[in-house]
Amino acid sequence: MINNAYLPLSLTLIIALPLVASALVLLIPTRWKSIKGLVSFTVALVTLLISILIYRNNFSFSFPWIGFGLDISLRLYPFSAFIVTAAQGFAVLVSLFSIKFMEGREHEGQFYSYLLITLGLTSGAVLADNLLLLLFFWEGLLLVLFGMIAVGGKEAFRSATKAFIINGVTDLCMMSGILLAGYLAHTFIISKMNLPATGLGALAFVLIMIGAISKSGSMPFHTWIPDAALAAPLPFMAFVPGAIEKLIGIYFLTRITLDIFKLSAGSTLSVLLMWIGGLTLLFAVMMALIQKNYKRLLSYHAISQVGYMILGVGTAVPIGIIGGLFHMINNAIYKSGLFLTAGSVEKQTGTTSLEELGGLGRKMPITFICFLITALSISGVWPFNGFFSKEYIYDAAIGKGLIFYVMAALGSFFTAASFLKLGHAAFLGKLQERNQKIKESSVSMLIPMIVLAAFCIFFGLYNSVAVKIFEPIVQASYTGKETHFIFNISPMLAAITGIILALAVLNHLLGVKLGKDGLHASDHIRNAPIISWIYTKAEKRWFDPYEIAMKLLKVFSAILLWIDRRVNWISDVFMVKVSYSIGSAIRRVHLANYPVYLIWGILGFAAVTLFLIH
Amino acid sequence: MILNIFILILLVIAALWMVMTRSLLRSAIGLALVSLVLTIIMFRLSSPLAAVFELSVCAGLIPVLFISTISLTYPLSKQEMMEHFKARLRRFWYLPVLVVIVGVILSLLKIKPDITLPLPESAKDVRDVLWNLRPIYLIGQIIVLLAGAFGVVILFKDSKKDEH
Amino acid sequence: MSLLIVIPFFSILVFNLPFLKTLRKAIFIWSIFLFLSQIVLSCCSISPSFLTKFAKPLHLFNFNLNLDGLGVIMLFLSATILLFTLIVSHSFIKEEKRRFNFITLLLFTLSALNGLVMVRDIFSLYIFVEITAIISYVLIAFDKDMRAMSAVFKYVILSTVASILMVSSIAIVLLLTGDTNFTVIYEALHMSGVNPLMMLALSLFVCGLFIKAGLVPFHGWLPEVYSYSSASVSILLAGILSKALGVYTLIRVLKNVFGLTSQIGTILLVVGTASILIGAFGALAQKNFKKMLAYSSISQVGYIIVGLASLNPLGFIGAVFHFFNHSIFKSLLFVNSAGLEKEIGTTDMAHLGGLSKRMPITATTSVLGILSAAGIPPLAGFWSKLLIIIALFVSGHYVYGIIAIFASVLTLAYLLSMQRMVFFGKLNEKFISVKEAGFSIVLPAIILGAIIVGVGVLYPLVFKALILLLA
Amino acid sequence: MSNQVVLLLAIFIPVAGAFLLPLAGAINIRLRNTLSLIFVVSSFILNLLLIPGAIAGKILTITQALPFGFNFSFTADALAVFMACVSSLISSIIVFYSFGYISHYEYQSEYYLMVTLFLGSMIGLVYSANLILLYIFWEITALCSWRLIGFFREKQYVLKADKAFLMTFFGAISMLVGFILIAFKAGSFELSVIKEAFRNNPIPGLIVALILAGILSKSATLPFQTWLPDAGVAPSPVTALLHAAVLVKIGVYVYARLFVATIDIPYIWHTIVPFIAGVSALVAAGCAIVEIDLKRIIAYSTISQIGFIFLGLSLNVQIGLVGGLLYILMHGLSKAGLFLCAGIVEQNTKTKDITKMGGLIQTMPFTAVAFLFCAFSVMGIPPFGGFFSKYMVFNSAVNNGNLWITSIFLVGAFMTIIYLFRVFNMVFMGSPNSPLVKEGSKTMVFSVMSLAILSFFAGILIYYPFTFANVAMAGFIR
Repeated sequence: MINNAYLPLSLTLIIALPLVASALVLLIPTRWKSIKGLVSFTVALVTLLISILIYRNNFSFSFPWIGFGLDISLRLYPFSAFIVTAAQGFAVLVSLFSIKFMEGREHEGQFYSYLLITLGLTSGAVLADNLLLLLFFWEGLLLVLFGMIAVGGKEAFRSATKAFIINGVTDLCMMSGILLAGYLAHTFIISKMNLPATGLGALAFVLIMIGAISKSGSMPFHTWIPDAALAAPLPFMAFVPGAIEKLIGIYFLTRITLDIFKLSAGSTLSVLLMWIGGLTLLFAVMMALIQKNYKRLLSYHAISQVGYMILGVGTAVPIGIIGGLFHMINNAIYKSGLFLTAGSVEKQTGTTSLEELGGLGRKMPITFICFLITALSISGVWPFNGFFSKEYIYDAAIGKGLIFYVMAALGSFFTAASFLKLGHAAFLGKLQERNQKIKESSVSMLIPMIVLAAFCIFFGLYNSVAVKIFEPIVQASYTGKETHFIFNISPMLAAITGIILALAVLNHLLGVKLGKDGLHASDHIRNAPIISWIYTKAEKRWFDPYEIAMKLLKVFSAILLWIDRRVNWISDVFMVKVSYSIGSAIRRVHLANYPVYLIWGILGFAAVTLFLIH
Repeated sequence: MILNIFILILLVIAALWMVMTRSLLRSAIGLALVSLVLTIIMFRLSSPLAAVFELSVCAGLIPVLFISTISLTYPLSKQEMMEHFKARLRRFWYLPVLVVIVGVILSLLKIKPDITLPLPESAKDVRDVLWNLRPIYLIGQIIVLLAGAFGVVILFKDSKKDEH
Repeated sequence: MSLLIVIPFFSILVFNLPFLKTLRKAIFIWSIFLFLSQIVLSCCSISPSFLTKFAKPLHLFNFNLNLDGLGVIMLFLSATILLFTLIVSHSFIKEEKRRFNFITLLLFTLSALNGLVMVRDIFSLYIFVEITAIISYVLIAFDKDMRAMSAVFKYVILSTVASILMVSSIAIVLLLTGDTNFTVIYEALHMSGVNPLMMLALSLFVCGLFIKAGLVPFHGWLPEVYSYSSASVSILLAGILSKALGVYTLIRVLKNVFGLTSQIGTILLVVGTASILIGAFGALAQKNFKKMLAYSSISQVGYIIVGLASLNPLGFIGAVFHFFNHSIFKSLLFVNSAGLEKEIGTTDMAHLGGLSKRMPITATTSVLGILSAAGIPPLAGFWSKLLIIIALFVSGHYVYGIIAIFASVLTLAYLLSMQRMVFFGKLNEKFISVKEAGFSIVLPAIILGAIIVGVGVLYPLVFKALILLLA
Repeated sequence: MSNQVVLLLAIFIPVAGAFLLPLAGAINIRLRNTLSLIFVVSSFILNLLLIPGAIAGKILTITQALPFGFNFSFTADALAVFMACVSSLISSIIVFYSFGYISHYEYQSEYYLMVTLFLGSMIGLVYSANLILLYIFWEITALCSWRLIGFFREKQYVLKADKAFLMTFFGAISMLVGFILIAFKAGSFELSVIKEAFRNNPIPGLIVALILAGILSKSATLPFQTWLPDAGVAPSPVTALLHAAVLVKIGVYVYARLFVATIDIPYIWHTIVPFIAGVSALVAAGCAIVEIDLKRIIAYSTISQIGFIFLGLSLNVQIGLVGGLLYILMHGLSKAGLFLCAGIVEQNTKTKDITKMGGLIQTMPFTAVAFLFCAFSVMGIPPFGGFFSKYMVFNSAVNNGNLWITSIFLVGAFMTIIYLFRVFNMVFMGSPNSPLVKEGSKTMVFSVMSLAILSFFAGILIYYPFTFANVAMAGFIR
């Protein structure tokens, strides 16, 4: 719609506008009630419109910024355009939601400005065609991550630091990976890079992959998300871990697997990816099952859904990749939807721990309905979007190896079970007296939930539309010619998913009967023989790589300090003692009676004469 | 040649005796003895003028001065003298040993003075050498004498004042 | 030239005449005038033209004297150090009588040093060395303090041994060459080639001078004499006396009489480096300020000897320049110690501390002295040490060069510890009432400090003057 | 006025002016403070005047031959002008900061004398083209740092100052021996003559080792690094001046001037130096994680960041050189900021032990934000300047292909993030362990904020320092 002249301007506008607006938001005095929320909402809306307008074009441009390969080059092509628009869409919804939610909380201005900075940097990272520029925007997010979590409250800075350190460390790995890749390919322009995934290339791939999966929050680097869930303000959880991080992380993962390294289907790296995806999937959802807090449960689910996407992309098969990408956008939609429901519950009841919730369905019907839709779509029930993307992933996974399919299936079983438990504990069951007076949350919070629920349904029914969006991406790297993939859901797989869901319902009913109410529905799994040991250890953070790394680091730096003290000992103690002992030896030899001096003199004289004469 | 060596040994013994004797009086006498032996050596080396000066000043004047002042002082008791002797023995026992060692070393060197002794072409008279060729010696001698006298005056003259 | 010896000598006679008692007061002013005129004379005679123009009338008596570059420096140094000793002693010696005696002694030293510097034949060199030695005995024992007496007794024994060595060496030289004039001896010795007797004479003379200079195997007497002699005398001793007797005569004799051969070079190297190291380590463990300075002067004299031993003109210039610098900063440090003795009464560093608050000028000047002694660039000490080190490297003695330069780290160590113990740290309550040393101590300190900084900063001029004088 | 005059003035205004300050101090305090600021700022402006010439690539030389080859010669090429501008900028901020800080203590005129002399000799060293002249300014800085570290006259502190002086003097002596040996081989102390003499043959390893000892002792790298944390006893503008901005950079500059710009060292050294720097970075980062004294932590972090600079300069890769130079600028700015914040915190809470602090962000928001900004720049987080220099240094490490060294420095970078956040949390966040204190004085907070903002804009406007560094380091890779 916009001719090419305006395209460079619009691209820079998408990145620059939110950044400038964020500075503006900080300046607005706190007295004017919710102006900040409105400003961020409008800015997000404007960038959304711009990106929708320029959606169709396939365009890239660059101008030099610094030498040595770091120049600003942005590229708009279907995949990056889609991600940018999706990100802006979520930004609009979350800012709308948080106008009401963040009202009256201190540091509100800071929250909105960080939100806008995140939006700007994400669109910058996605549009960047130069790896270094991507790195620049990517690590910029670190700064904002810390800010947004720390805004949450007094003690929020601990989990903010944890998040910052984990992301900082993995970003540094990614930086060295990028530099290695740039060195091997002699250029940092992504579109021009293609490297063999062997030897140094493999090392580069692994390093970059660490950065990508840690940003998307998968297994080894996930531990900051559950802590942040309690500490950080809820819109942050809905926006960043819920949507944005998944978008960028998986976008970048696909770019390196498809464009830069062109992973072959059976290669070790893709198997590695699939294993990471599978394990994340399984462990995270098992942890989610036993959670007693609405937000922590959702945050663990966010981690497990990433497992699906990584599994999908890891298969390096067209259907798998498209399944993964489709699952990415679906998950973004229903995950942020679920978080928003949690937000409205928290807004009304003031708490998100399941013990104090119950029977809210009658009091907050719309929230309950949106929760129902998003919960069903996340557990992969037929008409909703979760089902189709999971089917594609199952189809690709079963092709690669039964173990992956079994893990995926188990994962969806537990997902369904945990959401049944959550729904039962929060919305059904007996209404607690403290929640008597609550009523439905305000309109401005409900609209985003409803929109997201609608999207779940839309993408469920017209899933072929989504496939058409992702097709050109896969085509460009795989077959190179215009072939249309026709995917049809294999009836056998669909039947198995149906059985799994039924089993989940049965398990839930069994749990309710044993545990007497929705909250303890999962206790029978919790204290099963071996699993309970693992669970108790997990709760005590044994498996948290961050804690292990910190303990190791303490020991390592103690050794280093010892080395430093030894070097100091040499210069402080050893040198001083030696020189003083020699000095006092000379002083002692210096007796007071002169005959000794005389003897020295004569001996000296004898030595000199002997030397001179011979 | 043997005579020279005998006289030299005599000189060394006299010096040692002077240093090691118990009473001050005897060491003053020892000083006179040493200068006497020295004058003999000088005569043998055919430098009469130096020998005469040595005899009159070192053998004569200085020992007389020493003996007169020492005799004025209050003589030490036998027992104190013995202590002094032992103390001195303990401090200087190695002096003779040292002299012997250095003597042995020097003899080992077997310095063969194969130089031809350049006889002084004209036995210049001491007087004109002092006055014409090297007047600086005169000034030097005068300053030395004056400095020595002045030093003694400064250090010891007013010490009497302090006593009473 | 000879007037320089005669005038101070006659002034002693005049002032000591019995009937001229009233004139006694004037001796202080007269001697200051005398020293100042000598300083001015030596400064102007840097340019050779001055000497020829004004030297004529000075030749009243033909004493066969002449003044070369080294002599001019020595004249300047002796005059300045004597001037400062006089000024410092002014506040130390109170009675009229003792002050008069002290000043006459200083005049004696002046005439003796001038004589020593300008003399051209070996026996009169010996005579003037003897005169200075006798006067230094009297000066050291001037305060008749018991420890000073025992120290001077040791010094007398050792320096008489040194004189005996020198006289016997002169006898041998006379035997070999028949004449005592430097140049005559030089030609005669070089014609007759190397013979053991001449070598014996050389070793006798050199060891005599080592004893006088206080280098390592012979340095027994130095620490006690420097630390127990009275404050102003220690300035004179450390500043110029013991160095003039030992080091200057060594340079004169080796350069003009026996000639610097590689054999004597190695001896000097060994003795020099040994004295650098032992001096530095000895000073490190000292608790008394003046004793530490005594050891440090052994070490610095070692540098001069090592500079001389490198046998090339660069080394010679470096050695003489270090001679000059050492006498300046050593007398500065001793002036500071005099200030301490005056105000606090003790130079034992264990009790001192935090004095920079009370005595700022002494503290800053002692910082200047320390840094110049250690050879820190902006100040004079650095340049002379640099020349010596380069000379050592040029003449191929890498090992000695490295030992010498790394010994300056030791020098800095013990001087910094001295500065820390005396001037920095906490001021203990006994010295609250201490105030800055009197004007007569602070003035010399400031002038000496100014000389150090001036020579250090204006190094191009200094180098040109040195090349003019020595090369 | 011609560039020569500007160059000489830039050096000798602070050097000569420093000696006027005690007199001015006797007259009145304000006159002395403003005078010292005028000297430092005027030197900074004069250096700025030299930039256009330097960027155009013109090399300005002044030579005055003196006896024995110790000539009085200066050259102002892009590298020298860059370093001069960096150090004079940071020193002027620090002098401005110390108005507020030093007013509480005595010996102030000695402090101002030494700081101005320090800067003057640093500028002199940067421009000097004769090895002996370079050594003279090198020692004057050691002398000034000795007096500045020993500012508080307690015996313990003076002991630390002496230790620092002795270690740097030991290094300087070995460097002097190296200089003399080079002068023998090349025939003169002039850098230009040396450059010609060693045009194609690298110099023997012994000389490199000797000079390296001096450089390592001055820039506090592994074998000689213990004096830097001990020098934390000095007043904090001094530690900022010494550790962050100027003193440690001298060693790095001489490495760049000698072993990069003038002589090419044998190839083995291009792996030894980064290895030493790597180990030193690791050890220092380890100590910083465990240490509890605020100043010592930041000092250890300086040692570790110096390791990064050496990595950049020593890998013989063009981007590494430019990265190393940029790193000097970025690290100088941000580390000076960290130290000055530490100064404010330490002066108000009267303690250096971070376990006793906490929750200071409530009462000292500006200092906390400035500290965070500077910490981000040291960690290398994008919008700040530190990111670009760190990325370039890592790029050179990767290009050099030595994976061991890259991994050592990667771990070092991880630890940097961890210990900086540990300090930030223990000092500013969390529940207060001791009564909260009010913000520092106006001048101090202003200078700290200006340093934080400078390191932020150094990141945004990276183009200008980058081009300057690029010109400075052009043509040194043979």
